[in-house]
Amino acid sequence: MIEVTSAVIDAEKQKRALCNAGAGGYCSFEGWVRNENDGRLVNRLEYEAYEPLVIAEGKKVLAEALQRFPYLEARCVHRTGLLEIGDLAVWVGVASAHRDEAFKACRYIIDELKMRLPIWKKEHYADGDSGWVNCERCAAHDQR
Amino acid sequence: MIEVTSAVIDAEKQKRALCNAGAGGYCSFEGWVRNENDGRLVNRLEYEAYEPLVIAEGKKVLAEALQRFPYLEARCVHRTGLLEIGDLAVWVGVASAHRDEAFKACRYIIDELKMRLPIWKKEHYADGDSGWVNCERCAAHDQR
Amino acid sequence: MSGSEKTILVRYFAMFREHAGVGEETLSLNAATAKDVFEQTRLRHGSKEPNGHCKVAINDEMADWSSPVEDGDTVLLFPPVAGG
Amino acid sequence: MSGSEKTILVRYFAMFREHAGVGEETLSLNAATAKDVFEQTRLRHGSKEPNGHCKVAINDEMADWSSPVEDGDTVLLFPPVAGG
Repeated sequence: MIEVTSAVIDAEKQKRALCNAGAGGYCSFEGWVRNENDGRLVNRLEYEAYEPLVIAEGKKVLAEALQRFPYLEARCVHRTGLLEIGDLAVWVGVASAHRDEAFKACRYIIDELKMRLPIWKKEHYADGDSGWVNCERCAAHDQR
Repeated sequence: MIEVTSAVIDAEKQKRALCNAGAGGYCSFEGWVRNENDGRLVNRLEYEAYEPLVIAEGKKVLAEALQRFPYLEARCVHRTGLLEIGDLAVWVGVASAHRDEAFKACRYIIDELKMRLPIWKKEHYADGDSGWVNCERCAAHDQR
Repeated sequence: MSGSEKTILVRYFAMFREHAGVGEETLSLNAATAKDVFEQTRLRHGSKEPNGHCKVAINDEMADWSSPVEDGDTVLLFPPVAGG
Repeated sequence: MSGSEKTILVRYFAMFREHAGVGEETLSLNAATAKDVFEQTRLRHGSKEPNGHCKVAINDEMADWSSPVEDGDTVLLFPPVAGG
Protein backbone atom coordinates (compact mmCIF):
# COMPACT_ATOMS: atom_id res chain seq x y z
CA MET A 1 0.00 0.00 0.00
CA ILE A 2 1.41 3.36 -1.02
CA GLU A 3 -0.28 6.69 -0.46
CA VAL A 4 0.33 10.36 -1.19
CA THR A 5 -1.26 12.92 1.12
CA SER A 6 -1.16 16.61 1.90
CA ALA A 7 -2.40 15.89 5.45
CA VAL A 8 -0.22 15.16 8.49
CA ILE A 9 0.89 11.51 8.43
CA ASP A 10 -0.38 9.54 11.44
CA ALA A 11 2.49 7.08 11.93
CA GLU A 12 0.76 5.17 14.75
CA LYS A 13 -2.34 4.61 12.64
CA GLN A 14 -0.20 3.42 9.73
CA LYS A 15 1.62 1.03 12.04
CA ARG A 16 -1.61 -0.43 13.40
CA ALA A 17 -2.62 -1.30 9.84
CA LEU A 18 0.41 -3.62 9.69
CA CYS A 19 -0.67 -5.78 12.64
CA ASN A 20 -0.19 -9.47 11.91
CA ALA A 21 -0.14 -12.27 14.50
CA GLY A 22 2.74 -13.92 12.65
CA ALA A 23 4.93 -10.82 12.80
CA GLY A 24 7.84 -10.86 15.26
CA GLY A 25 9.77 -7.92 13.82
CA TYR A 26 8.73 -4.46 12.68
CA CYS A 27 11.04 -1.89 11.13
CA SER A 28 10.04 1.62 10.16
CA PHE A 29 11.75 4.56 8.55
CA GLU A 30 10.68 8.18 8.76
CA GLY A 31 12.11 11.06 6.76
CA TRP A 32 12.01 14.24 8.85
CA VAL A 33 12.53 17.79 7.61
CA ARG A 34 15.87 18.90 9.00
CA ASN A 35 17.24 22.38 9.48
CA GLU A 36 20.27 22.07 7.23
CA ASN A 37 21.31 20.75 3.81
CA ASP A 38 24.70 21.00 2.15
CA GLY A 39 25.75 23.56 4.73
CA ARG A 40 22.77 25.88 4.19
CA LEU A 41 20.20 26.64 6.89
CA VAL A 42 16.75 25.44 5.84
CA ASN A 43 13.51 26.99 7.16
CA ARG A 44 10.97 24.75 5.42
CA LEU A 45 10.50 22.33 2.55
CA GLU A 46 7.93 22.11 -0.19
CA TYR A 47 7.10 18.71 -1.71
CA GLU A 48 5.47 18.21 -5.07
CA ALA A 49 4.41 14.77 -6.32
CA TYR A 50 2.84 13.40 -9.45
CA GLU A 51 0.44 11.07 -7.70
CA PRO A 52 -0.58 8.61 -10.47
CA LEU A 53 3.02 7.59 -11.10
CA VAL A 54 4.04 7.75 -7.42
CA ILE A 55 1.37 5.12 -6.79
CA ALA A 56 2.25 2.97 -9.83
CA GLU A 57 6.01 3.07 -9.23
CA GLY A 58 5.57 2.67 -5.45
CA LYS A 59 3.57 -0.53 -5.95
CA LYS A 60 6.39 -1.91 -8.10
CA VAL A 61 8.93 -1.12 -5.38
CA LEU A 62 6.83 -2.85 -2.69
CA ALA A 63 6.46 -5.91 -4.94
CA GLU A 64 10.20 -6.05 -5.62
CA ALA A 65 10.96 -5.81 -1.90
CA LEU A 66 8.50 -8.65 -1.20
CA GLN A 67 10.28 -10.89 -3.69
CA ARG A 68 13.72 -10.14 -2.27
CA PHE A 69 12.92 -10.06 1.46
CA PRO A 70 9.63 -11.90 2.05
CA TYR A 71 7.71 -9.74 4.52
CA LEU A 72 4.19 -10.00 5.89
CA GLU A 73 3.01 -6.40 5.63
CA ALA A 74 4.39 -3.14 4.23
CA ARG A 75 3.04 0.36 3.77
CA CYS A 76 4.38 3.71 2.65
CA VAL A 77 3.01 7.25 2.83
CA HIS A 78 4.57 10.37 1.32
CA ARG A 79 3.45 13.83 2.22
CA THR A 80 3.18 16.82 -0.15
CA GLY A 81 2.95 20.57 0.35
CA LEU A 82 4.76 22.93 2.70
CA LEU A 83 6.52 21.25 5.65
CA GLU A 84 8.29 22.71 8.67
CA ILE A 85 11.43 21.53 10.47
CA GLY A 86 10.70 18.28 12.29
CA ASP A 87 7.69 17.39 10.13
CA LEU A 88 7.29 13.84 8.88
CA ALA A 89 7.74 13.82 5.07
CA VAL A 90 7.79 10.09 4.35
CA TRP A 91 6.91 7.02 6.38
CA VAL A 92 7.75 3.38 5.55
CA GLY A 93 6.78 0.42 7.76
CA VAL A 94 7.45 -3.29 7.32
CA ALA A 95 6.36 -6.21 9.50
CA SER A 96 7.80 -9.70 9.05
CA ALA A 97 8.28 -12.96 10.90
CA HIS A 98 11.91 -12.13 11.78
CA ARG A 99 13.81 -8.89 12.02
CA ASP A 100 16.26 -9.45 9.18
CA GLU A 101 13.66 -9.21 6.40
CA ALA A 102 11.95 -6.27 8.12
CA PHE A 103 15.18 -4.23 8.16
CA LYS A 104 16.25 -5.19 4.64
CA ALA A 105 12.84 -4.69 3.02
CA CYS A 106 12.38 -1.32 4.76
CA ARG A 107 15.79 -0.14 3.57
CA TYR A 108 15.19 -1.36 0.03
CA ILE A 109 11.84 0.40 -0.13
CA ILE A 110 13.04 3.81 1.05
CA ASP A 111 16.18 3.68 -1.12
CA GLU A 112 14.20 2.88 -4.26
CA LEU A 113 11.38 5.31 -3.48
CA LYS A 114 13.86 8.15 -3.17
CA MET A 115 15.43 7.35 -6.52
CA ARG A 116 12.38 6.42 -8.57
CA LEU A 117 9.26 8.24 -7.42
CA PRO A 118 8.25 11.45 -9.22
CA ILE A 119 8.49 13.60 -6.10
CA TRP A 120 10.37 16.89 -5.88
CA LYS A 121 11.57 18.91 -2.95
CA LYS A 122 12.11 22.67 -2.85
CA GLU A 123 14.19 24.02 -0.01
CA HIS A 124 13.42 27.44 1.44
CA TYR A 125 16.58 28.77 3.05
CA ALA A 126 17.01 31.01 6.05
CA ASP A 127 18.56 33.66 3.75
CA GLY A 128 15.30 33.93 1.74
CA ASP A 129 16.61 31.97 -1.24
CA SER A 130 15.03 28.73 -2.40
CA GLY A 131 15.95 25.87 -4.69
CA TRP A 132 14.85 22.48 -6.00
CA VAL A 133 16.89 19.63 -4.60
CA ASN A 134 18.40 17.23 -7.07
CA CYS A 135 18.50 13.61 -6.12
CA GLU A 136 21.97 12.84 -4.77
CA ARG A 137 21.66 9.22 -5.81
CA CYS A 138 20.42 9.61 -9.39
CA ALA A 139 23.90 9.38 -10.89
CA ALA A 140 24.59 6.11 -9.05
CA HIS A 141 21.19 4.78 -10.11
CA ASP A 142 21.76 5.58 -13.79
CA GLN A 143 24.99 3.61 -13.72
CA ARG A 144 23.47 0.38 -12.48
CA MET B 1 18.93 5.86 27.14
CA ILE B 2 17.88 2.32 27.95
CA GLU B 3 14.93 1.36 30.11
CA VAL B 4 13.26 -1.77 31.45
CA THR B 5 9.56 -1.63 32.25
CA SER B 6 6.65 -3.88 33.12
CA ALA B 7 4.22 -1.27 31.72
CA VAL B 8 2.99 -1.04 28.11
CA ILE B 9 5.65 0.69 25.96
CA ASP B 10 4.38 3.95 24.44
CA ALA B 11 6.30 3.96 21.14
CA GLU B 12 5.02 7.40 20.09
CA LYS B 13 6.17 8.96 23.35
CA GLN B 14 9.56 7.31 23.00
CA LYS B 15 9.87 8.62 19.45
CA ARG B 16 9.00 12.16 20.48
CA ALA B 17 11.90 12.06 22.94
CA LEU B 18 14.25 11.64 19.93
CA CYS B 19 13.21 14.89 18.23
CA ASN B 20 16.22 16.79 16.92
CA ALA B 21 16.13 19.62 14.36
CA GLY B 22 19.23 18.18 12.68
CA ALA B 23 17.69 14.76 12.17
CA GLY B 24 16.61 13.87 8.61
CA GLY B 25 16.28 10.12 9.14
CA TYR B 26 14.64 8.03 11.84
CA CYS B 27 14.70 4.24 12.00
CA SER B 28 12.92 2.16 14.59
CA PHE B 29 12.65 -1.51 15.36
CA GLU B 30 9.92 -3.18 17.38
CA GLY B 31 9.88 -6.79 18.55
CA TRP B 32 6.29 -8.09 18.63
CA VAL B 33 5.08 -11.27 20.30
CA ARG B 34 4.17 -13.64 17.49
CA ASN B 35 1.93 -16.67 17.52
CA GLU B 36 4.51 -19.25 16.49
CA ASN B 37 8.10 -20.30 17.19
CA ASP B 38 9.99 -23.26 15.73
CA GLY B 39 6.71 -24.68 14.45
CA ARG B 40 4.90 -24.54 17.82
CA LEU B 41 1.82 -22.39 18.44
CA VAL B 42 2.50 -19.78 21.11
CA ASN B 43 -0.23 -18.27 23.30
CA ARG B 44 1.84 -15.79 25.30
CA LEU B 45 5.36 -14.93 26.39
CA GLU B 46 6.88 -14.17 29.76
CA TYR B 47 9.95 -11.92 29.96
CA GLU B 48 12.33 -11.79 32.88
CA ALA B 49 15.17 -9.27 33.08
CA TYR B 50 17.96 -8.51 35.51
CA GLU B 51 17.59 -4.76 35.37
CA PRO B 52 20.93 -3.48 36.78
CA LEU B 53 22.91 -5.33 34.14
CA VAL B 54 20.39 -4.72 31.35
CA ILE B 55 20.96 -1.00 31.93
CA ALA B 56 24.75 -1.26 32.22
CA GLU B 57 25.18 -3.50 29.17
CA GLY B 58 22.57 -1.55 27.18
CA LYS B 59 24.50 1.69 27.73
CA LYS B 60 27.63 0.02 26.38
CA VAL B 61 25.75 -1.12 23.28
CA LEU B 62 24.38 2.40 22.62
CA ALA B 63 27.89 3.86 23.03
CA GLU B 64 29.39 1.29 20.65
CA ALA B 65 26.70 2.04 18.05
CA LEU B 66 27.41 5.77 18.38
CA GLN B 67 31.09 5.21 17.66
CA ARG B 68 30.41 3.04 14.62
CA PHE B 69 27.46 4.90 13.11
CA PRO B 70 27.37 8.47 14.49
CA TYR B 71 23.72 9.16 15.27
CA LEU B 72 22.04 12.09 16.96
CA GLU B 73 19.62 10.34 19.32
CA ALA B 74 18.91 6.74 20.33
CA ARG B 75 16.68 5.07 22.89
CA CYS B 76 15.70 1.54 23.80
CA VAL B 77 12.97 0.11 26.03
CA HIS B 78 12.47 -3.56 26.92
CA ARG B 79 9.32 -4.83 28.54
CA THR B 80 9.06 -7.54 31.20
CA GLY B 81 6.25 -9.73 32.48
CA LEU B 82 3.48 -11.61 30.70
CA LEU B 83 2.83 -10.49 27.12
CA GLU B 84 0.13 -11.48 24.65
CA ILE B 85 0.33 -12.02 20.87
CA GLY B 86 0.92 -8.68 19.13
CA ASP B 87 2.30 -6.97 22.25
CA LEU B 88 5.39 -4.80 21.92
CA ALA B 89 8.31 -6.48 23.76
CA VAL B 90 11.21 -4.29 22.74
CA TRP B 91 11.49 -0.89 21.06
CA VAL B 92 14.62 0.71 19.56
CA GLY B 93 14.65 4.14 17.90
CA VAL B 94 17.50 6.04 16.28
CA ALA B 95 17.50 9.53 14.73
CA SER B 96 20.40 10.78 12.63
CA ALA B 97 21.26 13.36 9.99
CA HIS B 98 20.96 10.81 7.17
CA ARG B 99 19.19 7.51 6.86
CA ASP B 100 22.23 5.27 6.49
CA GLU B 101 23.45 5.72 10.06
CA ALA B 102 19.91 5.48 11.42
CA PHE B 103 19.37 2.06 9.81
CA LYS B 104 22.81 0.71 10.68
CA ALA B 105 22.86 1.93 14.28
CA CYS B 106 19.32 0.61 14.89
CA ARG B 107 20.27 -2.81 13.51
CA TYR B 108 23.50 -2.92 15.51
CA ILE B 109 21.67 -2.02 18.72
CA ILE B 110 18.93 -4.64 18.45
CA ASP B 111 21.35 -7.38 17.34
CA GLU B 112 23.67 -6.75 20.28
CA LEU B 113 20.86 -6.29 22.81
CA LYS B 114 19.43 -9.66 21.88
CA MET B 115 22.76 -11.39 22.38
CA ARG B 116 24.10 -9.57 25.42
CA LEU B 117 21.34 -8.38 27.73
CA PRO B 118 20.35 -10.56 30.69
CA ILE B 119 16.76 -11.00 29.52
CA TRP B 120 14.97 -14.34 29.26
CA LYS B 121 11.82 -15.37 27.47
CA LYS B 122 9.49 -18.20 28.44
CA GLU B 123 7.07 -19.38 25.79
CA HIS B 124 3.64 -20.64 26.80
CA TYR B 125 2.39 -22.95 24.07
CA ALA B 126 -1.15 -23.61 22.88
CA ASP B 127 -0.78 -27.24 24.04
CA GLY B 128 -0.29 -26.13 27.67
CA ASP B 129 3.46 -26.76 27.70
CA SER B 130 5.99 -23.99 28.30
CA GLY B 131 9.72 -23.50 27.87
CA TRP B 132 12.56 -21.00 28.16
CA VAL B 133 13.87 -19.87 24.81
CA ASN B 134 17.58 -20.16 24.22
CA CYS B 135 19.21 -17.40 22.25
CA GLU B 136 19.54 -18.60 18.67
CA ARG B 137 22.57 -16.39 18.13
CA CYS B 138 24.60 -17.24 21.22
CA ALA B 139 26.60 -19.92 19.46
CA ALA B 140 27.55 -17.52 16.67
CA HIS B 141 28.39 -14.85 19.25
CA ASP B 142 30.68 -17.12 21.26
CA GLN B 143 32.68 -17.91 18.17
CA ARG B 144 33.47 -14.31 17.31
CA MET C 1 12.85 11.58 -36.85
CA SER C 2 9.40 11.24 -38.40
CA GLY C 3 8.62 14.00 -40.84
CA SER C 4 5.03 14.60 -39.74
CA GLU C 5 3.85 17.19 -37.19
CA LYS C 6 2.28 15.74 -34.08
CA THR C 7 0.05 17.35 -31.50
CA ILE C 8 1.58 16.63 -28.10
CA LEU C 9 0.37 17.70 -24.67
CA VAL C 10 3.53 18.40 -22.67
CA ARG C 11 3.33 18.55 -18.87
CA TYR C 12 6.07 20.15 -16.77
CA PHE C 13 6.84 19.38 -13.13
CA ALA C 14 8.68 21.19 -10.32
CA MET C 15 11.73 23.04 -11.72
CA PHE C 16 10.58 22.44 -15.30
CA ARG C 17 7.21 24.04 -14.58
CA GLU C 18 8.96 27.09 -13.16
CA HIS C 19 11.24 27.31 -16.19
CA ALA C 20 8.34 26.93 -18.62
CA GLY C 21 6.10 29.31 -16.69
CA VAL C 22 3.18 26.94 -17.32
CA GLY C 23 2.17 23.52 -16.00
CA GLU C 24 1.30 22.20 -19.44
CA GLU C 25 1.00 23.27 -23.04
CA THR C 26 -0.19 21.67 -26.28
CA LEU C 27 2.53 21.83 -28.94
CA SER C 28 2.77 20.88 -32.60
CA LEU C 29 6.11 19.15 -32.80
CA ASN C 30 8.16 17.38 -35.39
CA ALA C 31 9.21 14.71 -32.91
CA ALA C 32 9.75 10.95 -33.17
CA THR C 33 10.85 10.17 -29.60
CA ALA C 34 10.48 11.42 -26.04
CA LYS C 35 14.00 12.79 -26.36
CA ASP C 36 12.96 14.93 -29.32
CA VAL C 37 10.10 16.39 -27.28
CA PHE C 38 12.42 17.12 -24.35
CA GLU C 39 14.96 18.90 -26.55
CA GLN C 40 12.43 20.98 -28.39
CA THR C 41 10.80 22.16 -25.16
CA ARG C 42 14.25 22.87 -23.76
CA LEU C 43 15.05 25.14 -26.71
CA ARG C 44 11.62 26.71 -26.43
CA HIS C 45 12.08 27.65 -22.76
CA GLY C 46 15.82 28.29 -22.77
CA SER C 47 16.40 25.60 -20.14
CA LYS C 48 19.85 24.04 -19.92
CA GLU C 49 19.03 20.92 -17.88
CA PRO C 50 20.52 17.82 -19.60
CA ASN C 51 18.23 14.79 -19.70
CA GLY C 52 20.72 12.59 -17.86
CA HIS C 53 19.03 12.56 -14.44
CA CYS C 54 15.57 13.45 -15.69
CA LYS C 55 12.75 11.02 -16.35
CA VAL C 56 9.94 10.93 -18.85
CA ALA C 57 6.51 9.35 -18.96
CA ILE C 58 4.13 8.97 -21.88
CA ASN C 59 0.40 8.78 -21.13
CA ASP C 60 1.07 8.04 -17.44
CA GLU C 61 3.53 5.19 -18.13
CA MET C 62 7.21 5.61 -17.32
CA ALA C 63 9.08 5.64 -20.65
CA ASP C 64 12.59 5.77 -22.07
CA TRP C 65 14.04 8.74 -23.92
CA SER C 66 14.02 6.57 -27.04
CA SER C 67 10.31 5.70 -26.68
CA PRO C 68 8.27 6.79 -29.74
CA VAL C 69 5.66 9.52 -29.37
CA GLU C 70 2.40 9.49 -31.30
CA ASP C 71 0.01 12.21 -32.33
CA GLY C 72 -2.23 12.98 -29.33
CA ASP C 73 0.18 11.65 -26.69
CA THR C 74 0.73 13.33 -23.33
CA VAL C 75 4.43 13.61 -22.48
CA LEU C 76 5.37 14.22 -18.83
CA LEU C 77 8.77 15.78 -18.19
CA PHE C 78 10.25 15.03 -14.75
CA PRO C 79 13.33 16.86 -13.44
CA PRO C 80 15.66 14.93 -11.09
CA VAL C 81 13.61 13.46 -8.25
CA ALA C 82 14.29 14.02 -4.56
CA GLY C 83 11.62 12.28 -2.51
CA GLY C 84 11.76 11.59 1.21
CA MET D 1 41.59 -24.03 43.29
CA SER D 2 42.02 -22.22 46.59
CA GLY D 3 41.76 -24.51 49.58
CA SER D 4 39.68 -22.21 51.80
CA GLU D 5 35.91 -22.20 52.18
CA LYS D 6 34.17 -19.04 50.96
CA THR D 7 30.74 -17.70 51.68
CA ILE D 8 29.11 -16.87 48.34
CA LEU D 9 25.63 -15.54 47.65
CA VAL D 10 24.51 -17.28 44.45
CA ARG D 11 21.61 -15.81 42.46
CA TYR D 12 19.74 -17.86 39.86
CA PHE D 13 17.77 -16.49 36.92
CA ALA D 14 15.03 -17.83 34.65
CA MET D 15 15.60 -21.53 33.92
CA PHE D 16 18.31 -21.74 36.60
CA ARG D 17 15.93 -20.41 39.24
CA GLU D 18 13.38 -23.03 38.29
CA HIS D 19 16.01 -25.79 38.46
CA ALA D 20 17.30 -24.58 41.84
CA GLY D 21 13.82 -24.03 43.23
CA VAL D 22 15.08 -20.79 44.83
CA GLY D 23 16.06 -17.36 43.53
CA GLU D 24 19.18 -17.20 45.64
CA GLU D 25 21.06 -19.06 48.34
CA THR D 26 24.13 -18.46 50.46
CA LEU D 27 26.62 -21.30 50.10
CA SER D 28 29.93 -22.21 51.68
CA LEU D 29 32.00 -23.25 48.69
CA ASN D 30 35.54 -24.36 48.05
CA ALA D 31 35.71 -22.30 44.85
CA ALA D 32 38.45 -20.21 43.20
CA THR D 33 36.62 -19.04 40.05
CA ALA D 34 33.13 -18.30 38.73
CA LYS D 35 33.36 -21.59 36.85
CA ASP D 36 33.89 -23.47 40.12
CA VAL D 37 30.77 -21.85 41.58
CA PHE D 38 28.74 -22.74 38.49
CA GLU D 39 29.83 -26.39 38.56
CA GLN D 40 29.23 -26.85 42.24
CA THR D 41 25.72 -25.41 42.03
CA ARG D 42 25.08 -27.57 38.98
CA LEU D 43 26.00 -30.68 40.95
CA ARG D 44 23.93 -29.47 43.87
CA HIS D 45 20.77 -29.01 41.78
CA GLY D 46 21.28 -31.85 39.29
CA SER D 47 21.24 -29.42 36.36
CA LYS D 48 22.92 -30.51 33.13
CA GLU D 49 23.24 -27.11 31.39
CA PRO D 50 26.82 -26.62 30.13
CA ASN D 51 28.28 -23.15 30.72
CA GLY D 52 28.94 -22.58 27.01
CA HIS D 53 26.06 -20.19 26.27
CA CYS D 54 25.58 -19.04 29.83
CA LYS D 55 26.91 -15.84 31.35
CA VAL D 56 28.11 -14.91 34.80
CA ALA D 57 28.36 -11.69 36.77
CA ILE D 58 30.13 -11.03 40.04
CA ASN D 59 28.80 -8.23 42.26
CA ASP D 60 26.77 -6.78 39.36
CA GLU D 61 29.70 -6.70 36.91
CA MET D 62 29.74 -9.03 33.91
CA ALA D 63 32.59 -11.49 34.47
CA ASP D 64 34.41 -14.37 32.79
CA TRP D 65 34.19 -17.97 33.91
CA SER D 66 37.85 -17.69 34.92
CA SER D 67 37.24 -14.61 37.09
CA PRO D 68 38.26 -15.20 40.75
CA VAL D 69 35.61 -15.22 43.47
CA GLU D 70 36.22 -13.85 46.94
CA ASP D 71 34.61 -14.54 50.28
CA GLY D 72 31.42 -12.49 50.47
CA ASP D 73 30.93 -12.12 46.68
CA THR D 74 27.55 -12.34 44.97
CA VAL D 75 27.67 -14.56 41.90
CA LEU D 76 24.86 -14.20 39.33
CA LEU D 77 24.24 -17.18 37.08
CA PHE D 78 22.57 -16.33 33.76
CA PRO D 79 21.20 -19.04 31.45
CA PRO D 80 21.31 -18.35 27.68
CA VAL D 81 19.68 -14.99 26.99
CA ALA D 82 16.79 -14.42 24.59
CA GLY D 83 15.74 -10.78 24.69
CA GLY D 84 13.51 -9.06 22.17
